[in-house]
Amino acid sequence: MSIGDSETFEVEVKRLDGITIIRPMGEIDLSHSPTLRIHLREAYKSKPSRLIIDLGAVPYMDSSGVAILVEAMKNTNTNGGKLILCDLQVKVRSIFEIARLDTVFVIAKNPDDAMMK
Amino acid sequence: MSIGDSETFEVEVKRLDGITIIRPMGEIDLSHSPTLRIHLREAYKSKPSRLIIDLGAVPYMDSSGVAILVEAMKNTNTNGGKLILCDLQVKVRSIFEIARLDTVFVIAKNPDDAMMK
Amino acid sequence: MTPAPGHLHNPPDLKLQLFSQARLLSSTRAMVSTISQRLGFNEAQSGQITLAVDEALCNIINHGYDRRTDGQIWMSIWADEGNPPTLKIVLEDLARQVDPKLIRSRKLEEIRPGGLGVFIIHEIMDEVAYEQRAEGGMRLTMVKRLFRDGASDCRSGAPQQQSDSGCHCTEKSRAT
Amino acid sequence: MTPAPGHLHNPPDLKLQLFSQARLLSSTRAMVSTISQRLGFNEAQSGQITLAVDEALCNIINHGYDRRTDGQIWMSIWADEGNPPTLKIVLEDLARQVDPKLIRSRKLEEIRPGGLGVFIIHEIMDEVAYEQRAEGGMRLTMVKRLFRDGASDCRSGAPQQQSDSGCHCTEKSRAT
Ligand SMILES: Nc1ncnc2c1ncn2[C@@H]1O[C@H](COP(=O)(O)OP(=O)(O)O)[C@@H](O)[C@H]1O
Ligand SMILES: Nc1ncnc2c1ncn2[C@@H]1O[C@H](COP(=O)(O)OP(=O)(O)O)[C@@H](O)[C@H]1O
Repeated sequence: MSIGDSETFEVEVKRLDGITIIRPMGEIDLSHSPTLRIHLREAYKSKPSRLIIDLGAVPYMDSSGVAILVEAMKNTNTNGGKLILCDLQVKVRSIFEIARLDTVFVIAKNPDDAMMK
Repeated sequence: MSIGDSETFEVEVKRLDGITIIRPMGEIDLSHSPTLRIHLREAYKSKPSRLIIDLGAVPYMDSSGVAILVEAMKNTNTNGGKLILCDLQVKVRSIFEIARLDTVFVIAKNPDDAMMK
Repeated sequence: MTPAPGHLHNPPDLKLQLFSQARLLSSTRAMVSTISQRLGFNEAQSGQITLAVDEALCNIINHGYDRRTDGQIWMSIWADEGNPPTLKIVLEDLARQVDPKLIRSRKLEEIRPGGLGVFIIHEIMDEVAYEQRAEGGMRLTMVKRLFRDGASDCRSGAPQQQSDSGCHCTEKSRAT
Repeated sequence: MTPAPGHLHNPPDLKLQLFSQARLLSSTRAMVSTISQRLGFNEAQSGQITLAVDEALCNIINHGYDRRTDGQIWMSIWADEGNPPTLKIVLEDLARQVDPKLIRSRKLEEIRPGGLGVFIIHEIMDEVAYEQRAEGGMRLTMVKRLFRDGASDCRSGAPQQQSDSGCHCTEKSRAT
């Protein structure tokens, strides 16, 4: 589904032995990125060894979303953890490519794959 | 897929022993309904015993589209034929319901079903 | 028409100016659909709101401007997040002025092409009011409120209150 | 900037006035996405155009109006069906006036949050020009042409011509 199909934004958080999986659902734009930021800060404060961000339900992201993911990656790394993005939809992959960040982030196909990386 | 996913409009026509199947693809609004009308006029002029209109690839229809279908139904009936709509998407079904036309048209689930009705 | 909630007297949240061209309708629908969903209307409801606005725009193009493509249309949108969340959409033009009483749908029982647009607009919207603008042209004000209990589904037993009364200003009463 | 095709001097096909509010961005994106696809851009291309416009609007909200929610923004859209089909989008505001030379992205090599919006706009659009409006506020003009042979994909070997030059008016040359 694409722009206009749903206008809600929610974030699902799961934790299991040092691994945190965050699943935002909805468009990550200027109006929704502050909500994601709160969840991500919460997440890397608990110093997970692996912080997986499942973007399978994110049809759109702008640079405010990317900024928050860069911040989360830096902070996770500082704590000795690893941040992994997975299941990027076409438009979301596109912004990472344009910003030359597709090689900076660890990007996995799906959550299972992200557990292995 | 919903509004905004594709902006093209095409019509596919198939004929087999007195049966004509018309498959419009795209939104049937004021800008596209004239194109559909041309195809439908062509179709009922050849006096098919059954004129099936497959709406499976039509995410949206306004009353200009409904008007053309009413016209086509009347003309098909006059020629002794039968007009059958099939595979209506939710939003398209909604306009037939609002206009109380869901009981006036013969509506089938899918093209196979429409062959039987 | 009852006075609109406070917010609705402010300048609109979105104001779109467009030409009377069918090719611009899909972009306009996309905007209306998205703001409706943003306000909390579900996909079916926002689809209906979008249809009503589309029908009103088609009428301005077809009847107001006689299919001329250089007519101007203004669409103002207020998306009020109050209780109930309320969407107000006003369409204005510089087209032919007609007596609002003449803007009415045909009887639904006669099955014939056309004559459904105005009926659809009244069925979907909670308030519909046509008026002549002092500056020339027409103004159509449409209001839709969001009732989460499903009372907002205009289809369920809605009377055909508009089909042959020609009433040009309707407010539906409903249980909240 | 080269003179725009004839049509583009006419009034815009669509002109949207909105407040500097993040909640209105999705409706604006829906409109831009739909008009782009109507002009023939494919889904990926229209997604990129929408992103560029969104980034420009975010910058007006964040930097121009310092996140105030009562600022006004105007978006004018010309959808020229000529050859090549050309989309021109102009954003205007009454926000802080800045030297266009100061609207520049950071170096991409420093990986840090923020500083990507202006780079993305230049990467996606064929022409990007910031200027101060005589009436106050800023004007950003963006042009994107549709090349059906795929030459319009700005990603393929596009030079990082903007990343540290701070150039405020770029026209990409490309093979047609
Ligand atoms: N914006 C308008 N300006 C002038 N007349 C209008 C307008 N909208 C509707 N009407 C009148 O109301 C009638 C009913 O409109 P409608 O129900 O949409 O059916 P149709 O457009 O198929 O005739 C129209 O035929 C027209 O006479
Ligand atoms: N509309 C604008 N008004 C004023 N300054 C702007 C505007 N757009 C961009 N800028 C300036 O350009 C810089 C780069 O913008 P951008 O690349 O979008 O990154 P960010 O917004 O994350 O800082 C901004 O920090 C700001 O100083």
